[in-house]
Amino acid sequence: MTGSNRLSIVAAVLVWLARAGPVWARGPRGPGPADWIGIELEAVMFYLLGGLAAVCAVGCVLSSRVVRMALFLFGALGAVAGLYLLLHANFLAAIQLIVYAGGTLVVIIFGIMLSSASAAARYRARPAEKAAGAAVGLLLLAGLVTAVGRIDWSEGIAAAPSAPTVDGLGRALLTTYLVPFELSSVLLLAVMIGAAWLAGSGRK
Amino acid sequence: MTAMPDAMFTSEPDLLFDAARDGPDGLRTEEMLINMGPQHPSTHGVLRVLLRTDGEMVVEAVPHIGYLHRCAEKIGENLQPYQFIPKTDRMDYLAAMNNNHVFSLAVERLLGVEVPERAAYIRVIMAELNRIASHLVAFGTYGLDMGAFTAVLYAFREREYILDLFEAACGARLTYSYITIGGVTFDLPERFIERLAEFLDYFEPKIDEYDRLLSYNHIFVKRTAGVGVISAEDAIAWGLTGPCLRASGVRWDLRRCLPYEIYDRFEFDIPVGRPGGGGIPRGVVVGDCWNRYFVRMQEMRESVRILRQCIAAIPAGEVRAKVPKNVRLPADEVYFEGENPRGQLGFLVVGDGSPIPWRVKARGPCFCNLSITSHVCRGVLLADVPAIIGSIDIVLGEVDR
Amino acid sequence: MTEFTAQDVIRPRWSPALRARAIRRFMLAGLIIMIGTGVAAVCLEIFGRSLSPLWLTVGIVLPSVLAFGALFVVFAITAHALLGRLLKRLAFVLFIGSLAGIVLTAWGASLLFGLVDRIVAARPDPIAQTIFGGELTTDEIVRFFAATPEDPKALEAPPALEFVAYLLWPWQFRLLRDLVLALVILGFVSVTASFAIWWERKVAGRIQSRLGPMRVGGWHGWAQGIADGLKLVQKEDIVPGRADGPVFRLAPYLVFIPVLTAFLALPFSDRWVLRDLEVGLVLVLGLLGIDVIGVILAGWASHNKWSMYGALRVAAQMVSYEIPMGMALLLPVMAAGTLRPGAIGALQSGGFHTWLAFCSPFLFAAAGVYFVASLAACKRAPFDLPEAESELTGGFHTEYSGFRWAVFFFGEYAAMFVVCGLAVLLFLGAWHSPLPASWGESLAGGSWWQRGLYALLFSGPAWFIAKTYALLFVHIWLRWTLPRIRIDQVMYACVQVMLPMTMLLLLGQMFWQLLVPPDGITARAANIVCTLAGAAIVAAFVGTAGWGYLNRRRLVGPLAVNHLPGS
Amino acid sequence: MGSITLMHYLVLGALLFCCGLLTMVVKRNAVGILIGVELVLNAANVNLVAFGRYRGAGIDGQAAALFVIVLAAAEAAVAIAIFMNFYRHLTTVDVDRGDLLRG
Repeated sequence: MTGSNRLSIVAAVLVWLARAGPVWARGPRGPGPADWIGIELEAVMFYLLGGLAAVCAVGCVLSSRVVRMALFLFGALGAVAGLYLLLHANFLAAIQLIVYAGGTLVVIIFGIMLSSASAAARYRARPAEKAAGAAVGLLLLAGLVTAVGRIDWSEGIAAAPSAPTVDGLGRALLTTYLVPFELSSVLLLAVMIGAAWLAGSGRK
Repeated sequence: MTAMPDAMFTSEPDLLFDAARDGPDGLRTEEMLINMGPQHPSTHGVLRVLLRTDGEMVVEAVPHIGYLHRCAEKIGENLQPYQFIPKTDRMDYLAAMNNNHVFSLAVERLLGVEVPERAAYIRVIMAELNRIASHLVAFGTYGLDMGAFTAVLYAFREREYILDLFEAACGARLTYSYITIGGVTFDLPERFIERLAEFLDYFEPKIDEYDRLLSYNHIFVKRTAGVGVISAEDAIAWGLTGPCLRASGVRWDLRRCLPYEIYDRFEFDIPVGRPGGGGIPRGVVVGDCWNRYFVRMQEMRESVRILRQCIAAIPAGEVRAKVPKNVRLPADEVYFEGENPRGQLGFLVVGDGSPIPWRVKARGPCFCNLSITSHVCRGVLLADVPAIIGSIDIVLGEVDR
Repeated sequence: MTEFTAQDVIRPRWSPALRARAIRRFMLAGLIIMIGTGVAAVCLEIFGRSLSPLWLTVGIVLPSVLAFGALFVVFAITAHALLGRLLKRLAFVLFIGSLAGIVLTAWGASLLFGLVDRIVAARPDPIAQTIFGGELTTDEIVRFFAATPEDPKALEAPPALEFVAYLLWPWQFRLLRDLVLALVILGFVSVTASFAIWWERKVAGRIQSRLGPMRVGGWHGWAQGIADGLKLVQKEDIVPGRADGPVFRLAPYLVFIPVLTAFLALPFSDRWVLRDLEVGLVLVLGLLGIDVIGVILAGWASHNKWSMYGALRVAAQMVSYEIPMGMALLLPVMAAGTLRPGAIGALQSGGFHTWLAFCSPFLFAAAGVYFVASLAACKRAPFDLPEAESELTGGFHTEYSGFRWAVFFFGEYAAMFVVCGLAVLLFLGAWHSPLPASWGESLAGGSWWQRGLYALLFSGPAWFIAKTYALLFVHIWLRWTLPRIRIDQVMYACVQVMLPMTMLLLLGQMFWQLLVPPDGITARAANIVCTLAGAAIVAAFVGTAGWGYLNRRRLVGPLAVNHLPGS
Repeated sequence: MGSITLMHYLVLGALLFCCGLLTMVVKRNAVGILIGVELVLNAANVNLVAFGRYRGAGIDGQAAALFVIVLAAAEAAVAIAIFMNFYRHLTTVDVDRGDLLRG
């Protein structure tokens, strides 16, 4: 008996084990797993990332320590970056990570440095205040969701743009959006000078 | 640590806890109290430095000592002098030979004992070898304080060989009790002088290697030049001795200025701190950390010079004067100071006619040198504190005694 | 009330009682999973659902594997003494086997992917791959193999082929592919970290004229990294009493996971890359920025003033050095005109002189600036202020111990690999050898050994990894040579030296690209000069290192050599 | 593109917006208020990008979002500078204490 024969017998036994009996019988293909599960990566990822963003946003409202709040903010921003990826805005996702990683960092630092002493006088809300806040927030949310839900968004859905976003974005910034682009650079310069002056205005 | 004395700080004694004050740019900042030590890598033992910091700036640094206090002086008043010699080993345990030497000399002056010629040479050899070993440790650990990890391994590699020589002479590698009252305990073993010469030939080029590795390293110079400057007046006023004093530009070395033993027979220079330029890196100021470090490097070369002269001139003969074990100390007092690697070690021995001294008092160089820490560590950066403490080169065994 | 004795403190944690309990639990788990599998099989039978391979995998095969795994653990615990001896003897074999396994897994997986892709492409109506929605059936796979152009009737497939079809079927799902590749990357990072730990200690030893680890594993202590890891995993995980527990526990993962994710876009060669994203470079930079947040939170949550210092230092340092680092990265991006790592790498295939660092003097300088900035971004000496031992007693990780501390260091070594990999990718020819790839074109499409030769000689992941490790060596070398810089000097060097320098370089490169024609005499001369300078640096480095190694005994000196064991 | 529609993103954006707004209202720490503002801006960004993708606006949504990110960075820089001044005067960043109406 040759080696390959022996191998094929072993394989056959394995296949038979895997397909023995009526259950394993190869019938006509029933509803496939894809149809049965009925969800795709996009939906799974949306619910995962959106859920993370929502939880983190709620955490921002509820936590009382600044550093925790900044951590929640970072979680929400990271989740939103993931959502940008889902929306095929790759460049925006990467920029979100870079800018907000640095931004959150600075917020954490200032949170630590500016509120260490006043943390002793931490504000404790009364239950009534909490309830009022929650009610206002929920009302606002309900209103917004109703407003969004009233409009039928299904019309006019365009084909997914598959053009490379970095290229397109770069071209758009230097053509269509040239004026805002330049304005924003001027704004950044002004902000830099202004912030430096404000922060150093106590200097004698 | 429960109750901190009010007099802990020289300024604002009532502010024991984090205190707000106006910073240099008008922003009200909060100071932080932070304990450097007693368990800290760069306090070289169990020193605790209480820092009051304003961000990275150190507003005030107060050393707290005493974690290693072992009543050495009190023990000295209950033992005969030759019994006390092992206790001197444990004071500055990196320079035990020098401690033995100074205490023996003090007691010999009290008793009026004359040391044989060969014993005097052996003593100088041991003292200078131990000076090199001690400076090697200072060099290596200073590298560690600065974040250069390699220097310490090189330093300990060479120090091992010195310890081998000591081991051959007396059987111990750290606490020797080799130099004793009236001379040394044993004569030198066979081939000791040859091995010593071999070591010196090997060691001298290594100092250039250390200079290339660390002394003239750009980052190292940037970290130490102009940091922790001690003026000559301050150094004298605070009682600094040894390399710390010489780095401030004061040419004071007891081996030359008040020669003891046979130091007047040797030719050697007293290295002092020098300003930048002419081979010295730019930015270096007399009395800064770099000079304190570099004076030690040069002293190693000088010690090698002395050792070579010793090898050339060592005579044969007795190694120990006849001193009876139960000798009665005369009712007199003697204070003797010798030049140790870290500065002047002084012993006050008072006899009252009995074999046990009435009073033994040590003047430790590390203790006095350390006292200037709080004066220098004012308004420096946090990273400069290890640089300054390391450059003062303390051994807590002697600070606390 | 029982008396508390010293025995309670020093009692080994692996006591017989514990052992018996572990055996019981694992047996129980295995049995429960087995019963669950049986019930699942019966349920499927009752409901008459025909069994697709996915259900077979998820419902029957995976639980069976789990159950057998649990039972194997029971066996391992029971035969612990025997296995321990075996493991010790087979350690080297296992390690090499795992290395080979990682490579083979990646290679085999890509082979399988390619096969499945071919089958999918051969369909009359090609389908898009989705996560769950593969529409390929096993029949199609069988038919693909059985049907040759000459013999299209061969539908009666031999059973072995059907088995192969079942094996191939799952690979049409991207989720599975990504999972396998993620495992490969995790394995690679683990091997890199454990190798780098050993290597760092060996290099440190050589630099300090000692031997370094020599015991664990036999040959030159090769298993030291693994042993360190095992030790750290076994140590107690301490959370300080007044620390912010959740944040303290989270922080190491915030350091490690972003760096691991950065491997997503890091190409090891034109084909060995998980996702060749068009924004790959920006993404890697962003991910490297995130691990700073983990470090800061670690320092803050430790409730230790030294850790706090470390955290604030790391914040200042990272925020500053990310700017020169990112701007230095912009130069090759400008030269290449793309952010896609694969495209940048493909540009540099024409040999040593086409590597981007040698294309213009500005790029040459930018390579140096980037390397210094990347040292700072990895918190490596001489920029290791956040964890400065002699000042901050360890800085942000003072309070960490055991596994979490190990995670920090895995993250650090992985980050070192990523920044060095970026330098190699952007400046030093990515995965190409110094020889022009065009010389080996005839090999590239040949048989398997010709392709292997091509990968070894001209371009392949081996070159990328080798060059990255060469830069990693420079990181290690600097760490054991240079003293540490002070915080004000760090900030000065960044804000007043490197930032203006990178701005000027950026400006210069811009004008260079605008004004200097790429085939003109200036460009060629600059290329030649930079290439020669680069070659001189490499030659000087290799020459010095080789000379030092050959003369190591004489350089150390006779006395120290006589002290070495065996001399 | 399957089950996830523009509606989903808009609802998520609304949620983020509400949380951001609540954070701004509830917190008395100035840094907390800044965090709320960032959340609100991000909610807007999610909507912009989602509209850009689902309503065929092409690259416009992303460009607008990019400008929002730039503005958010600028706003944070100025805000933190103001907080520093605030802290300098009042030794706190509790905004309820900032009712002096003088320098």
